Amino acid sequence: MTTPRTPEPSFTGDTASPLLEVVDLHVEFHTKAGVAQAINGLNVTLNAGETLAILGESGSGKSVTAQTIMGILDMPPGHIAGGEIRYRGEDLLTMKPEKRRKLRGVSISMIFQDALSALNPVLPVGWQIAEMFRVHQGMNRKLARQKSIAMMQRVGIPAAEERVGDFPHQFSGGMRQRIMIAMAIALDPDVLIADEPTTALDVTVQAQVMRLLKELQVENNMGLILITHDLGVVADVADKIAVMYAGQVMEVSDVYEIYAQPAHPYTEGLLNSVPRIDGQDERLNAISGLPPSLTDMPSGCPFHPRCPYATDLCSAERPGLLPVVAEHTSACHYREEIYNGTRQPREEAQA
Amino acid sequence: GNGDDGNGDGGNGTADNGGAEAAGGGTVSAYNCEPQNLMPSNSTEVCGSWVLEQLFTGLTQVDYETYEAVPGVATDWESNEDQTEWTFTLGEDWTFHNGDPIDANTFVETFNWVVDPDNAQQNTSFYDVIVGYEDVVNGDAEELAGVTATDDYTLEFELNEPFSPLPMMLSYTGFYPMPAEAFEDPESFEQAPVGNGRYQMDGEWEHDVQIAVDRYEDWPGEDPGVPERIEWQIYNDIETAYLDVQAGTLDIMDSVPPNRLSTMEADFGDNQTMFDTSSFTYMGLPLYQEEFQDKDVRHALSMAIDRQLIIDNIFDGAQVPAGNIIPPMLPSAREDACDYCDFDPEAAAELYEEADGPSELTIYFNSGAGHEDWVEAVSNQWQEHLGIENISFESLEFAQYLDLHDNQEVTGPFRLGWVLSYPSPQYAMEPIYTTGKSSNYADFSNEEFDNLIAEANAADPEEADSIYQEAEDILLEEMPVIPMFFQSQGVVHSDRIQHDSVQMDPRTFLRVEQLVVNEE
Amino acid sequence: MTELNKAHTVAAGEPPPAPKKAKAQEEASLWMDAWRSLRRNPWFVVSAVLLVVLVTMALFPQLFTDNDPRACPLSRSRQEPSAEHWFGTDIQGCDYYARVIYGAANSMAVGVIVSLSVFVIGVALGLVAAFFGGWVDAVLMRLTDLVFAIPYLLGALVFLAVQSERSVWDVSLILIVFTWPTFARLMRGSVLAVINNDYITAARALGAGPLTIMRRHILPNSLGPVVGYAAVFTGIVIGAEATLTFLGVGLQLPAISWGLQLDEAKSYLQQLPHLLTFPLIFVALTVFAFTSMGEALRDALDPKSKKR
Amino acid sequence: MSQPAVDAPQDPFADSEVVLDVKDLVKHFPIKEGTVFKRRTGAVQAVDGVSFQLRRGETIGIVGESGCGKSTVAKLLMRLEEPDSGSVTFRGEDFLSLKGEDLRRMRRKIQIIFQDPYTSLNPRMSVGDIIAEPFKLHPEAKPAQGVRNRVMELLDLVGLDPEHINRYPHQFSGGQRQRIGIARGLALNPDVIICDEPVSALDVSVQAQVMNLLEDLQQELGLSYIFIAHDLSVVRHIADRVAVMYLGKFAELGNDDEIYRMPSHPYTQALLSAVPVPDPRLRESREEIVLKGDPPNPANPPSGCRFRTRCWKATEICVEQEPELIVRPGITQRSACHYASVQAEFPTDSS
Amino acid sequence: MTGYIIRRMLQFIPVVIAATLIVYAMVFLMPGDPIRALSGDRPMSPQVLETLREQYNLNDPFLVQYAKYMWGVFTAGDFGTTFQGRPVLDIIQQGLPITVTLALVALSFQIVIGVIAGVLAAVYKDSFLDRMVQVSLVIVVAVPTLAIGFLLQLTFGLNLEWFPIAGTREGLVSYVLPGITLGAVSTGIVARMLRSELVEALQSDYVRTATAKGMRRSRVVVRHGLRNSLIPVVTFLGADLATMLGGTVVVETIFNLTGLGGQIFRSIQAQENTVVVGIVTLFVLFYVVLNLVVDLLYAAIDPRIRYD
Ligand SMILES: Nc1ncnc2c1ncn2[C@@H]1O[C@H](COP(=O)(O)OP(=O)(O)OP(=O)(O)O)[C@@H](O)[C@H]1O
Ligand SMILES: Nc1ncnc2c1ncn2[C@@H]1O[C@H](COP(=O)(O)OP(=O)(O)OP(=O)(O)O)[C@@H](O)[C@H]1O
Ligand SMILES: [Mg+2]
Ligand SMILES: [Mg+2]
Repeated sequence: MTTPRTPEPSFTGDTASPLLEVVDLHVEFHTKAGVAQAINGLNVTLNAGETLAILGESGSGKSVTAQTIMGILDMPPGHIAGGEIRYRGEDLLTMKPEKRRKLRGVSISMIFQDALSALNPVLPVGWQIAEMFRVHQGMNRKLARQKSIAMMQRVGIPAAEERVGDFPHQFSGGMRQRIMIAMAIALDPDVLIADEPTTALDVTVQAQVMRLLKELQVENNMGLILITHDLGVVADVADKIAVMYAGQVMEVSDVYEIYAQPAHPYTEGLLNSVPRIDGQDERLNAISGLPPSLTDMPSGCPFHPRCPYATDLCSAERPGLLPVVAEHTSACHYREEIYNGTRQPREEAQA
Repeated sequence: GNGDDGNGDGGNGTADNGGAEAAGGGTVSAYNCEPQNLMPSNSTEVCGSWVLEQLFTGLTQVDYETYEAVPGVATDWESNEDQTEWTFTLGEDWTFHNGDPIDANTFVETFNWVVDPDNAQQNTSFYDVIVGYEDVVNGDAEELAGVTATDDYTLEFELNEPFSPLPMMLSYTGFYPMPAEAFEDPESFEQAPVGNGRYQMDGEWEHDVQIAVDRYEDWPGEDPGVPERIEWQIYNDIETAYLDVQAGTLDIMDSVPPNRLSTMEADFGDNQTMFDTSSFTYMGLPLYQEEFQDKDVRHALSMAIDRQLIIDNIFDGAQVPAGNIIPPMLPSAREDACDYCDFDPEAAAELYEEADGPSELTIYFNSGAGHEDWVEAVSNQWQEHLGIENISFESLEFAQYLDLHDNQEVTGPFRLGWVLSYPSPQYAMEPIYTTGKSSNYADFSNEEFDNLIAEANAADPEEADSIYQEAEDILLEEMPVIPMFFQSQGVVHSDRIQHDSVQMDPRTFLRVEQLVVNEE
Repeated sequence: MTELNKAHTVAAGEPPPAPKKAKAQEEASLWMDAWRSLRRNPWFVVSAVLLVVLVTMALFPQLFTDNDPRACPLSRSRQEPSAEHWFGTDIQGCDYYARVIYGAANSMAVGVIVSLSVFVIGVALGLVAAFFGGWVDAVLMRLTDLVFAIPYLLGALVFLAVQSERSVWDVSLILIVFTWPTFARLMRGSVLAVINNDYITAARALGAGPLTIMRRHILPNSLGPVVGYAAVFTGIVIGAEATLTFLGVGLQLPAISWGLQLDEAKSYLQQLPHLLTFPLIFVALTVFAFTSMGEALRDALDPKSKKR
Repeated sequence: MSQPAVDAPQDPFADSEVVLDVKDLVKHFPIKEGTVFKRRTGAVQAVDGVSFQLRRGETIGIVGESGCGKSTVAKLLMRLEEPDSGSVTFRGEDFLSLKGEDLRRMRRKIQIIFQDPYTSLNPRMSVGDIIAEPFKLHPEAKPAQGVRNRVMELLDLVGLDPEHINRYPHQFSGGQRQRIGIARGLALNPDVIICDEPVSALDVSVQAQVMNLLEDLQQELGLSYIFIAHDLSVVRHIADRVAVMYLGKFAELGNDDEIYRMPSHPYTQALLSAVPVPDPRLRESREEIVLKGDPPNPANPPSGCRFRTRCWKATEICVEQEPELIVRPGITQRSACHYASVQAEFPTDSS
Repeated sequence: MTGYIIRRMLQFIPVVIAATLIVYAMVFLMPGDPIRALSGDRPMSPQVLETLREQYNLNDPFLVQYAKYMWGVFTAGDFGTTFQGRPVLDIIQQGLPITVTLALVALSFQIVIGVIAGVLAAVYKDSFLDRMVQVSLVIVVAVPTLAIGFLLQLTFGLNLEWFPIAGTREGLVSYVLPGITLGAVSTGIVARMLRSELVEALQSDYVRTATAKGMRRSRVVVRHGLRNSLIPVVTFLGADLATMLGGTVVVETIFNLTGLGGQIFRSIQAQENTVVVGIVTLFVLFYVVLNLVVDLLYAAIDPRIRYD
């Protein structure tokens, strides 16, 4: 037996501050057509043991946010134009690269949205999981393999022992996603960013995976950022919800509140679009219109061109993320009226 | 003929075995190229003959001071009046390295084996002066009628025609005696030839790597080899060998690359020297083509070449401009025998104009042998001085090159060379210029010349030289080939070799058996 | 699509925007995008300019020198560079500057003809072999083995037998015949690496035939290594041409080419270094131009690596 | 949309033309071990005897455990994998024996939307080229208004900014890429579209928009869909019939009401019980059937009924006899369970 | 898989037949008489010529010659002898170890230096170092091999005395300089090729994943990026090894090694059919195996590449 290398010391920061805090983050992409402002002053806070669900329009910058937190944004074309990302009070963006590297995978870990391209096609999945143990914990080859089989079993891969040596392309979409999950939770991170972790999973497996994440959360007081479109899952597991639109957070609230009383028209629209399992076959309610072009952001509230309640104020002034009631904030000029359900849509916006 | 011992090597005090023991001995590593073969009767090139020269001793040897034949296995020889019958008396204590004794019969057997067409030995054609050659070659006879052993140590030759250079010719590699085992299995024989020379093989011939020989202590000749052992290192590339001598890995090399001659002195200081050789380079002219049948054209072409300029600038002085056909080191060679070999551009231009020489030329040479540069220089001079506008080159692999000659398809001046297998003016001329001879690529035919050569061959050696010179005059006047250069050879050696002991001969170049190794 | 458009029109809040923007949008394809980004790549511009100069030199050497490259008085042989002879003179006494300038034509021609041809042949055969696999692959690949096995000197010598005058084209042909297999194998390798991608499957699902798949999907994604090698290969060919000449099967002497100059200079490395230096600079510049260009092209064809 | 009353068990599509007739489709993937000298050590029975008929204008939803072979069925139907046995008939023509031009022609009629939107888009083609490709391949289908206009229109339809026509796939978010794939699948107006999780990465609003679009097209052009998804609400919303798949076989096949309201197969029941409901207040009150044990190894499936190792009803007969997919007493749909019964109706949404 | 390998090995047979036949025919077609050339300027007597021609079957029609030769090869393992009577097998036995050692040394050099340089150039893309790699390649391509070898001999052999100038007396050490000379150009190509491939691979999502896993940059590049960029490099090295075997003439000559490259070259010039065909047969066998190895390496590098 080789004595395992001393594990890399886990990061000890300011325990009083929130686990993870994103402050006024700005991210841009340089494209031919101009500068695309993917993230425009994003603020979120994650506490230990908390599950923060990030919902939002497809293309609203959820994955970019996750990548920026992980420090794996492609630069160029990406570019962090401003803001801070604080992990236990310390800014990740100005941290020494080597120190930051040691946080990755160990303290802050991520499940990628696309499992197939995120897995190395030429390495066996078992190897890819085992790498976590081998590099960060100095575990030997055999032991790491055992551990990775255990991880695969944990995420419900059948016949894990036989399939550790298989390559990503030999797995189904959902199985790959579970491999990603196994890899991300291998070292019991403090913060787990899960970017649509269960899109390719059937509901039973999804439930199993969510239970697993919950367990970890309880065990390690892990903070979980869950990026998903599945409002069912969110309802099931989230403590707090942030709704994103066009690179900004539109509404942040406790999970119970937001389903019952959204305080932002976009959230309202989202909730209206959900198909029901008791499925009446009526048309689904989509929010009309297109999201704004990131290279050419509208003035004022980015949602105003599609908002049924919009007024001139909305196109003139960008609303701040302000409280509606305690712990429930919204970036809408008319948040209170919407919260209370008293605001009437504009005439012409009623389809 | 004469039995003049002629071994007047007064200049070389080291040759005395036993006398100057201090200087003798040691191992010399010398440059060599990979021999085609190590079968005396089959060896035609320099790499092989250099080795064979040490492994074998023929009936005669050559004294390179006087260019006369001196005793080898034969102690004495004489001929009849018209040089057609020769008697050689052999020394009695000669043996092969394996102990087999050598007598007159050894030679008879060797010669019969060599000419036997079944054995396909390349040097066979040297035997064509001996009576019965044709019959053997054509399969009509088993043995050469013209070679007989009258007793154990007397060998008689009967020749088809008078041939005074015979003793000289017999020094040639193709006439070395061979033991019986050579005839039984020639292929394995040449991996480790058993001869009767100053040195004997140590182990087999390591192809492309080396050939090692040790001094044969029982050699009965006059001046045995000085080094105890000679190792020829085989190189593909002379540049590399040169570097190795510079580095001291190799003791000596005798063919310094031409482009190195200018740096030779800087690289080696006193450890270098130059020697003249018999290696003759000429520009042949296909007389079977109409344009070249006018000898004025040939003269003009010759006079338009500034040989010295080419030698200075392309060969770094490593050639001697050829003003004759007989190599300068032979006693019969003369200076200024040639009227048309001196550079005279005006006369050349005029002559060429008058003779209406061709306005387009193709120059032929064999590729990959380093002839490009000087041929190009010649072409430039012809262009410049004779106003020939269009000169192109045809460079071919040697085999294909010879093919063109055989089929008389050459249409312009061609490069060829000639090295003396034995140092006789006869050999410098007869094979190349007499009517119908196989090396007569120019297709030259001149009755007067043919007669003069025959006359010289029949004459007493004392008179022969002047007749050969007359023959040479005809060549220089008729100019079937434009003499270009005689090659000089650079020799470089490491500090291990005593500089004074470095000696050359014009045929096999460095006399490696004379080298003295400095004590370490 | 009545209801749909209605629904959509409402959703979009204005008449269908597509046609409006169609005019405004410049049509883009990978190749056009590549061209656009190439134009802005300084390395590309530099190498393009360099190539233009070299090609001009090959086509109109008179523009660069008044000296006759074939005026070679031996009396001024081996001169060092001087005001009169910028590059000195060579063994024959020719003005080396003029020689080098005039050498461009043959060298560039052989270099470009050969690399272009083997590129095309190699890409086509490698693509076909990898795409169809099975016996097609086996036959083509064994063919490459075969060509590898035949010594090219032998081929060249035999070719010579049926050829009396040798032009640039003949020399190129010999080189092409014996060098395409490397390209074919290189291409085959990168196609094999690409062919298992899902987008190829997707194209098949769309009903794309083999040709279309190869041309539109495989080619742009697998060309990189071959392009890179072809660029370098140009330089290798320029040298190889000289070898042939010295075996008597290359360009007919007294041809002028960089390869021949380099070859001649080899013997005088220490004595006359300028003989090596000047043609070498030109060959190096050519290779540099081609490789930079190849690389710029490769960069341009990779949407992800696009610098802005 | 007009649909017959929910209770009527008869097939509303009984009279429509059968577009796709699938019989006994089987696909086993060999498992190999070793890097260079691979030995075949077994076979993953990815699809093992699947039969169904798809009629004109109909949508069949396929749900099931991750890795049970749904994508493989899709690929087999597209002839992207060659089946080991079985037959696929498209409009009376044997699809599996088609070659060359005939196959190409047929492919115009059947389109697929791939599960993985990352790898199925050529990274070196602009979005415009990707969506225009179908027209290039089938010039006879060139739209009257010009390819480029049509491409922009398609982009707009799936909710993407037509201005992004010149962008490359990597410049899009996951959901945006998925929509590129959808736009490509729709381009040719095919007869059948096989959608492999087409909306998994979309936010609910865009998802609603896309589903409305699919339904509208179906209405208008009589399209048939095979709709693979994990989101059971989505499937219920769009599908006319639903197939529940487990380990390479159909466990149950019936119309959406039968499956959702009267599931007869224990696996279906477990699946439905695990569906998360988008209402946080129901979190604690939901009764989820948690399947015991690990998922079986598809390379070595259990004898008899493949679900028996995790089934609470399993008995001897389930071990010995493989249940056929037939209509069983007491139910109207076809079910592959010896003990098929509508044990409990799934609780409908409480709202 | 075993079946695949066997099938591949069987393909050796037609290639060998084709290669030997073609090579035999080519030597046959070469102009000039090999026997004539043996004796240089001084012609042999016609009878000797005749005997030799008889001995080497040179008077037979081509196919009879070929058949006689192949019959000897297959029935008695008799590869014939040279015109000097040296058995061809003997020549092969002597040359093969040298050629193989030389090629392997060159290959190792290419792999080690090429890969290191390529990786560094990719990681520090567009840096000074990256450009240096490019410039080195350009120079190495432009300088004739012979000059490279000579400079190495001069510097490391003569002046520094680190390595022997020529020969094989000092074992593996003797192969260092020739190996570098032989591998120089390809090393540059490998570096460049790898650099471009790696740059592309480093942009992929799985490399990003590796970074997110907290791997060191070096590990990300080497373990995750490198492997995905190896296919063209492996292909190139395979093809290069093939060309290297037959193309070592220059290096063998200047470093005085007695490998097969120089041998086949000289044998072609001497039109020694037996030697040429013997060596070619050996080469074909080697190429077939080599390419099989390359193909298997593909499968090992990229598991998505399958052969059945
Ligand atoms: N390389 C890039 N160049 C230009 N724009 C980019 C680039 N990468 C991402 N974007 C843009 O940034 C925006 C945010 O993308 P992101 O991937 O974060 O979306 P998302 O919220 O994760 O969406 P989804 O739910 O669809 O995954 C998108 O509109 C996308 O088009
Ligand atoms: N190329 C392959 N080689 C080996 N096994 C494969 C291959 N492709 C798929 N499989 C296996 O076949 C089974 C079915 O895969 P498939 O992709 O059809 O599942 P799926 O139902 O689509 O799952 P998901 O919902 O997770 O996408 C899985 O066990 C998978 O590992
Ligand atoms: Mg995303
Ligand atoms: Mg799937």
